[in-house]
Amino acid sequence: MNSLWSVTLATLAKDIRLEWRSKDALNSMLFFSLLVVVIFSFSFDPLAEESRRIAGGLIWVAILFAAVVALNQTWARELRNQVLDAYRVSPAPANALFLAKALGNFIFVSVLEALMAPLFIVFYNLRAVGPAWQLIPIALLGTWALVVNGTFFAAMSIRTRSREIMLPLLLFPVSIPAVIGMVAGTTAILTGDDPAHFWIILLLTYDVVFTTACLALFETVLQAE
Amino acid sequence: MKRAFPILAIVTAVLLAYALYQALVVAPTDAQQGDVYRIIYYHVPSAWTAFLLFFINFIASVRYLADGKPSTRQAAKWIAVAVGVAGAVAAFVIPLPGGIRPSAIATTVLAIPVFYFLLGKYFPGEKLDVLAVTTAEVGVVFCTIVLVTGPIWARPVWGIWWAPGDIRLTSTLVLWLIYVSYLILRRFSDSAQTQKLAAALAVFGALDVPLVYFSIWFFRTQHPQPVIGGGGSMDPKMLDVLMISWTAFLFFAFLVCWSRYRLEILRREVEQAHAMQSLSGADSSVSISSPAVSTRGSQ
Amino acid sequence: MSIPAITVTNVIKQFGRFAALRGVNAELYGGKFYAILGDNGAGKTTLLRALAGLAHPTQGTISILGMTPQTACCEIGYMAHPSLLYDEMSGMENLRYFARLYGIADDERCAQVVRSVGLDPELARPVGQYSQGMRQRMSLARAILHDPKILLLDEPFSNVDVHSAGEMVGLLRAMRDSGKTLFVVTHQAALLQGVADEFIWMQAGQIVSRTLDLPADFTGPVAR
Amino acid sequence: MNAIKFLYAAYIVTWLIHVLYIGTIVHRFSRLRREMKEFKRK
Repeated sequence: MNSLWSVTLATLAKDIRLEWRSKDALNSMLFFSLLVVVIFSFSFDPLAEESRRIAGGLIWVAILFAAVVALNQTWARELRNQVLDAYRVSPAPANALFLAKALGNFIFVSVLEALMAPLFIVFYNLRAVGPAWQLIPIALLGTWALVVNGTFFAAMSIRTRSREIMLPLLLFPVSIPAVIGMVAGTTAILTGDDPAHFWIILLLTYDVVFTTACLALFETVLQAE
Repeated sequence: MKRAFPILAIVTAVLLAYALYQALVVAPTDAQQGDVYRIIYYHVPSAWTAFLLFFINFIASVRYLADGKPSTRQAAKWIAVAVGVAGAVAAFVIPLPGGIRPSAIATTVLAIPVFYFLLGKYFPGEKLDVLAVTTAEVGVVFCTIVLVTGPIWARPVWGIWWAPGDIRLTSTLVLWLIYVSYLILRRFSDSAQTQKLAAALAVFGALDVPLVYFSIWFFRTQHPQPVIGGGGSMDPKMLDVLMISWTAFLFFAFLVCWSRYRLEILRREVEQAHAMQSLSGADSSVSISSPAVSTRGSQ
Repeated sequence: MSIPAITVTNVIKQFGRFAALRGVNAELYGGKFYAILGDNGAGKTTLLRALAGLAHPTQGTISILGMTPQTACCEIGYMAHPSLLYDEMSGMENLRYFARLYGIADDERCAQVVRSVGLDPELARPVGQYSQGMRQRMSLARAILHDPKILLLDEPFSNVDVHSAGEMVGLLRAMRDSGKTLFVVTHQAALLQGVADEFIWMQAGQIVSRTLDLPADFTGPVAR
Repeated sequence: MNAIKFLYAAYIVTWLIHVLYIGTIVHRFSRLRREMKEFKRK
């Protein structure tokens, strides 16, 4: 078991080091997220009363699109020199690679969220009527729900012809319950008129179910040739 | 075997005609909605048929994945049985929200091991994947019908084309999206790897269904909206007509699946023939001036 | 050495309608140096990938040291056309990472392997800026990092200058002498004259002939 | 009572979709059978 974690950490450390070394991917994604937020603020008038009610939906749809663009880059580095083959030939477990990539993406998308959320709060001068601390579990569980499936489907779509469009096509339908959970949970807290417990439980269930499914099936997808 | 198809086709035609007659003439007129409610006799059976087909696709995909690796073959059998039994018990123990009858959940979950062993026996190896493709495609056709007849029914009765609050219709939409992405994935990846990838996606799709249902159900309790077909119990006579209609639809779906299944088998034979042709083609081509064949690999 | 290290029994590999391997049969023995020759599209690379466990045969079976290619992965060293290295990391960083995949922790092993392919471990430049020859050597270093019994090398000498190609051939010969089995796909058959124990000719997805050495007047279309 | 129009529309659309789909199956069948015949001749 420890070999799995040591390989996971080694792969994660390698990814973070590479990301830190050439920060171009991170900077371009941060700027992309900023663009998404600004465009949203123009298309949905921040001053109108309804905008405050749908702000929960706006934030998460914006994050969803930024995340998909980021997730498309998950395997870019491995594909450049077919480094995946080197990994597949080694005795290292496939799930270690998956966990490392998923955690890497989780950190990456969380950084994007850390930029986008404050911007939304500023543009829409949001104030949580309900218990604001519950936004944290919703954000964490929701991001993991997108990232774990996104990493899995990104690995699946590198085996198909038109790679960039395949990921959203596979990811969005399956992620609908998670998106509903995030949006409804966030809106419930922002407007404060409903409890958000159910949505947190839903997101937790979603994460458990799909993390297990990903770990069970990643080997099949990685070695499918 | 060959003669069975036309006979079955005739039987299905008769059944469909009879169901149409029942739906339009025999079934009583609904008190509030008048005659337009008769859309239910096409809308609901199509949905049930689609769910059945997607269920078969899910079980076939799980079985295909489990049989792929010898290590998981035995384990999967026991898991299927365990899921069936545990699910059936849980259905009655856990208080089910959303007005779902425990018996419905129990039968569905019990069907998992039953179908698991049935499909394994009658559709060995490669056939499982052919069945998965067939049920997915025909399921999407029936699902499309549900998503088209739904709004056609909602418009005259509630004045709205799309009722987002209706759990069943919205869940069917999400199911439709999942299986369309399944079919797109099959089209976009070349044949060797498609089967495993598609099977994995089918498992994901199926795991998603309960979560979709409950997320929309809870969303609806927070924002109550009209529900197509009403929640209440139906007049028994109407229920009989519904069952007749569903039986006819099942026969029809079986026929369409059978022909799509045979089509897929033929497609794979042609694919194989192409490959074999390139195999045999190799012998006839001019061989390069490779040196004379020498002794086999020396010890 | 009676049992073969690698046994390939009528392997067919289909990509859609095109059959890359069309019924390959071979028995390869431990401690031997096999050179695989053939035109482009003869299926050399596909066979190599199948032996490495990266491509599952549509039909037929492959057994390596009595196991399936996937389970025998600790004993397989694989080198391909692409470098299989991260361009942004230096050679040593790459090896340190891949060593971790094989559970090797000490740097000394990485440095020693880098020196054995004639490169300087202290070279900090990222692999992306290496010359093609250096990149191939580092790729070879990655393939032999965990001291595998079987080496599957896909054109290790292509665009490498004659001098360093000679050195690499010497290195591979030393490995063969130390008991490893080598399976080298190449277009420069002349380089392996007198080194390889057997030349295997492939054409249109099949092994057409196996010779102990190159014919004397060998100027066939294969050698450059 | 234009509501009846919606009833007939729903029924007709249902069969339209089914016939369309069966049409594609028949079309693909004939194309593949023709291809198979070519192989038999070769």
